[in-house]
Amino acid sequence: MNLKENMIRSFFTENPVTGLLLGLCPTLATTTSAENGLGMGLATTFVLIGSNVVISLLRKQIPDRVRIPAFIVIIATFVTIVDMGMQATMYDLHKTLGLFIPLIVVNCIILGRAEAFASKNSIGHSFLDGLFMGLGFTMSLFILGAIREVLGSGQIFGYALIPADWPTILIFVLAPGAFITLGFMMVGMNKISKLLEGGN
Amino acid sequence: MYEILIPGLVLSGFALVLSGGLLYASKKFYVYEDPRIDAIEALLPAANCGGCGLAGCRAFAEQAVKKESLDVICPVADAAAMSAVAKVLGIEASGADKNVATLMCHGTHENSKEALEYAGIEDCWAAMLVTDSVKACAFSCLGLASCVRACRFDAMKIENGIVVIDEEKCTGCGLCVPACPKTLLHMRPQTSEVVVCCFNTERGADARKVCRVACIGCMKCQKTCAHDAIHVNNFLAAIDYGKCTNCYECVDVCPTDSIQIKGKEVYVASA
Amino acid sequence: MPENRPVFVDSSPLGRAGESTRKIMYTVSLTLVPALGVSVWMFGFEALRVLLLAAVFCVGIEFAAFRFSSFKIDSLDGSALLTGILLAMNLPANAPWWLILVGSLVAVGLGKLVFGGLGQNIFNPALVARVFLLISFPVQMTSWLKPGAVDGSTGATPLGILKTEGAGALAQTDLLHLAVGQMGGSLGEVSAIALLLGAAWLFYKKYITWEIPVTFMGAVLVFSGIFYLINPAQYASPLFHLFTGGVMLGALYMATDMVTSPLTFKGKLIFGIGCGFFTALIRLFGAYPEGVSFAILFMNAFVPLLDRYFPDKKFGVLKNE
Amino acid sequence: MLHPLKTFSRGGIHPAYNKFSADRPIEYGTVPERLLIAVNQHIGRPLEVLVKKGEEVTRGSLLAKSSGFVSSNLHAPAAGKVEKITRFPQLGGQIGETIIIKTENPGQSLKEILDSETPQSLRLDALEKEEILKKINEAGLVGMGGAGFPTHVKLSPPQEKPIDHLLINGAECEPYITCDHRLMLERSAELTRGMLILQKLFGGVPVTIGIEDNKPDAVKAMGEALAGKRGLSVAALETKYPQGGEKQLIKAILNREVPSAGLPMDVGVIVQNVATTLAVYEALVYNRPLMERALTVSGNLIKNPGNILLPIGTPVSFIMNRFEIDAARVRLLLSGGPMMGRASFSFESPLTKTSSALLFFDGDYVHRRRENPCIRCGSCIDACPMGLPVAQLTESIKGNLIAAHAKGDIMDCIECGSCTYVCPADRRLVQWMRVGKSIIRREN
Repeated sequence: MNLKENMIRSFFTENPVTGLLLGLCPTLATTTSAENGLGMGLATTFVLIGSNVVISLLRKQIPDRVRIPAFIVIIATFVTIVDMGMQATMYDLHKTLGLFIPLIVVNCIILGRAEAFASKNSIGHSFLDGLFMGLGFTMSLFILGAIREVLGSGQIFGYALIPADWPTILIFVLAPGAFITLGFMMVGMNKISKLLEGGN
Repeated sequence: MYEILIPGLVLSGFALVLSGGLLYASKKFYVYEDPRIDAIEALLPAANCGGCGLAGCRAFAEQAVKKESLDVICPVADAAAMSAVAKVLGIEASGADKNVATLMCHGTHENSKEALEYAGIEDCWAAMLVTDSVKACAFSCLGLASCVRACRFDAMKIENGIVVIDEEKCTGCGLCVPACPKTLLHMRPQTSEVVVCCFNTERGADARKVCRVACIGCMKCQKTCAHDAIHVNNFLAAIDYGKCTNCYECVDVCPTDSIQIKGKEVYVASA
Repeated sequence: MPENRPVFVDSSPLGRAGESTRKIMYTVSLTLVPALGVSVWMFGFEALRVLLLAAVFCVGIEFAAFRFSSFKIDSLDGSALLTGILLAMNLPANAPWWLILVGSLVAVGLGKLVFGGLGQNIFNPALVARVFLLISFPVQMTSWLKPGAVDGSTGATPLGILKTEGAGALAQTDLLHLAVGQMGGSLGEVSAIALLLGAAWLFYKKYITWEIPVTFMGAVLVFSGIFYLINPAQYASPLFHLFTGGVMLGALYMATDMVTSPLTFKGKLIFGIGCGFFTALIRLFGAYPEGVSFAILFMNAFVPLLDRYFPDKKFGVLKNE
Repeated sequence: MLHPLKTFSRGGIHPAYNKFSADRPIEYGTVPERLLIAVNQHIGRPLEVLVKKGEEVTRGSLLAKSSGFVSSNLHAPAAGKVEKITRFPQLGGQIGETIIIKTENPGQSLKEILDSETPQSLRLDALEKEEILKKINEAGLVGMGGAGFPTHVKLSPPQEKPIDHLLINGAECEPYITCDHRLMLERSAELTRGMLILQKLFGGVPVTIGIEDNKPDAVKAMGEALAGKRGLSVAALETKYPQGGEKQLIKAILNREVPSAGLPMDVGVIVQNVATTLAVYEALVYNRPLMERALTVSGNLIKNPGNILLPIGTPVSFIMNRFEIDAARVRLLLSGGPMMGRASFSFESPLTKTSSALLFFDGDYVHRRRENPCIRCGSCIDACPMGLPVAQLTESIKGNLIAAHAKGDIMDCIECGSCTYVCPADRRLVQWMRVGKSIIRREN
């Protein structure tokens, strides 16, 4: 599998959020703004890369029957590192994301890639898979967060785009807005995926 | 230092005890499983999305092996992966003995004029409930796509009033054969290229009246064939694929072009 | 065979009763005219403006959607017009144009087309839009023109007064005034009598049946009545609840929407009771003064289940089987 | 009427009845030049053809023999010579084996033939049950209302299903068709005797003839004919389609519901058509096999609609000549009524034992609108006399996802077509139900 195909796959056709619909809990809960989405995405990316590499490294050693507990231990380790690291360096963001950082442990996308890819492929490939999948995830969360922030509060990264007395569509910062936006994002991503597949 | 050492030691201890438990469980509860289940699971996308209606990829593999068929397909995997799965199951015989679906009709709009105005439901069985004869020829392919809907591999489509089969995509699963109310579909070895594209058992003159490429039972092919592979019964020629050598002699002598050469290249050229 | 043949083949029956989707949609739209007339009488030109904008936006959006996509459905079958009128009836008379535009987009786009168009939607499109707008723009959606006010002054709906000031503040309201429509509210909420008049024609044409309206209103009466009997000082009378807000509009036009209501007899009864119960619940104890739209949307979600688990009695199936 | 008319409890529709030929007496037809006799005109096992090409046949000679219990003999309606036996388009739209007979005396009036046949004296109390059934079987009687189920089978219920009531179906709820109406008017005495024979068959159980009240003259005529006959009665029914459906008729007259997937005999009832009852009378009194039938010729293309008695096997073109129908204008030829009848594609197709009407329509009558999305209005469910959730069932059939529990429902459909008739979205509901039935039958 070449690099370009791999990228297209991770970003569009098999994008964790819009293609596979994995990891929806943090996706819906933390994307009230572009910044939150970006932060959550990058934290997940880090865990994804780390766990993919380590699991790929140990794939011959871990017996097939006990792979799940082993994967979880590895993933939990990286999540703890991210949690501590963010607490130390980005305290505000850490506070807004709250519980959702530790919850990365049970994010389907990470265990999913470990199971579907890292446990079967070489370290290099697993690293790239983790990187691209993580970036695909980040991209989706960022777009989702940005749309919701613009529509719901008229801002992007905290900078006001419209005059303060203009009304904003409040529903987009609430939970229903997340579902609605995700739905339309999936429409768009599917369309792009179709175009890309047709173009190949 | 103790802060990390103690949980480490505790965890290691747990790991030892629990892995002993796992070891015991794996011996005690060992069940033989068909190795094909693992083989198929490895071919699936491992997304465990449940899109097939079953509880994950493993369940899909188990059912496929149990039923020895692919009546449920994975909506995520591509056609190549599914035919690989079919290969594991032994449904699709690869290479030389691959069977493909074949239509025994060439009643396109030009060849067999539509005699009636059928305004009913777009489904061959529905049309058959109304009349035996939507086209002039009562044996003709109706072109209402019941077989196309039965095909799981996107290998069929309706073109110019009859169904056209993509023999590359066809896996030989045979699901389309019972879907045809006119029993116009059958399976033939892909290597056998000569096909009688007609199912009309009427007398030659009557058959000719309703379709330009009908088999009129003139016996020319039977007389020409040097391999005893083609016989006319009931005013209709039938090929014994076991004996046919693809010499194309019968194709050349057929006065109505009802004997045709099937295969991708030829079809594209004539389309 | 001879030259002439009867060439048309189709399976029976060959005749039709002569009803059509278009006819139903336009008839329902027409029966809303009396209620709209009262609104125009109460709120003046503003009401007409809201109505026209909503109708034009909804039909235009649906037309554009079909024009620029692969959908092959009759865009002028009247369903978009009906959605537009019902949306207008759910808006305050002083709704700004952009509010109506957003509402139309949500109603036709999010409420209907994303589900696959007419007949496929789970929720009533006009109500989806109303709730969307209510949550997104609470200020604009709850500033009501005072009936008969020419100066554009705004006031609260009777239900709003009830929520903020309690039942005591309603002492001087006259039920007759409420029934005729002399109160603040969205276009379709004002006149109960005009709505009943229009719905009578629908009953006559059998486009709606008695089950849902009767059980809906009955449930509102019963549940609000129980609390009125317990403490008339704190809770408003059941008739007050019946004639204010969207109960009439909801029970006669929204809950009876063919697409989003149950098909079976028992299903309709449960649907109506559920709508009434949740309406009363939200009005009496919820944060919002009005609960009709939430109640109907909530019950809409149960429609497939109701249809499935409360089927009609079939011919030849005994009860104890 | 003081008391409300009897009818079935739910569903039903009121189509335009268009009974133009109600006041036209049944004419006697003539023998056509060629008779094309479809071999299989009944439900059940296919027949065994007895004649060969070139063979001479006389009126009443056996052309094809039943090959089992659920099967029904076939006789030649006129003398002639077998020209050929071939596959030929039938009135139902199908193509089937057909015996073509070149008749000896074309143009001979049926009245002449029928008058020459003399009745034998029949003493009811001397008749044995087996003898009646044997005669009915030999005469090749089938249900003449449209289904074509062999009559002797229907009249031989198993021991464990006692019959306590017989119904004669004179509802004739299909639009246009008037032949049973005319039979009840013109031959009420013979019909009464037919009913007495059937009554005798089941040991004197009550026999009721149900007639829709849009035929008050028939109600009156039958009432007069049945007066004084013990156990025989008339029931006037509300005019509502499908009043003539077996299950609906039983519900209307006796208030009994035939169980789902059951037969009328499960509630102790057997229903016979008016024409069939008359054929029973003729089979016993004249020893006459089923060789001709009365039918209605009507439609929107016809200037003088009427009812006519014709030999079975008469081609449609012969009738068109007689009724002066311009073949060039006919776009749709229906055999049976517009609600349940079948379209045919050839003017040469012959009449069968079950052809109760031939209707000729031009292009204006043809309904070509495409299916629109279902708006869940529930009209189909309200109209369904069987109480089926038609909208949901057809969706599951369309998606090829027939749930196991829905199969019984689909098979319960009586294909009356009320649902399609009322659907505002022009959905072909009953047509899909038929597809669903064919899928389920294929699976079994």
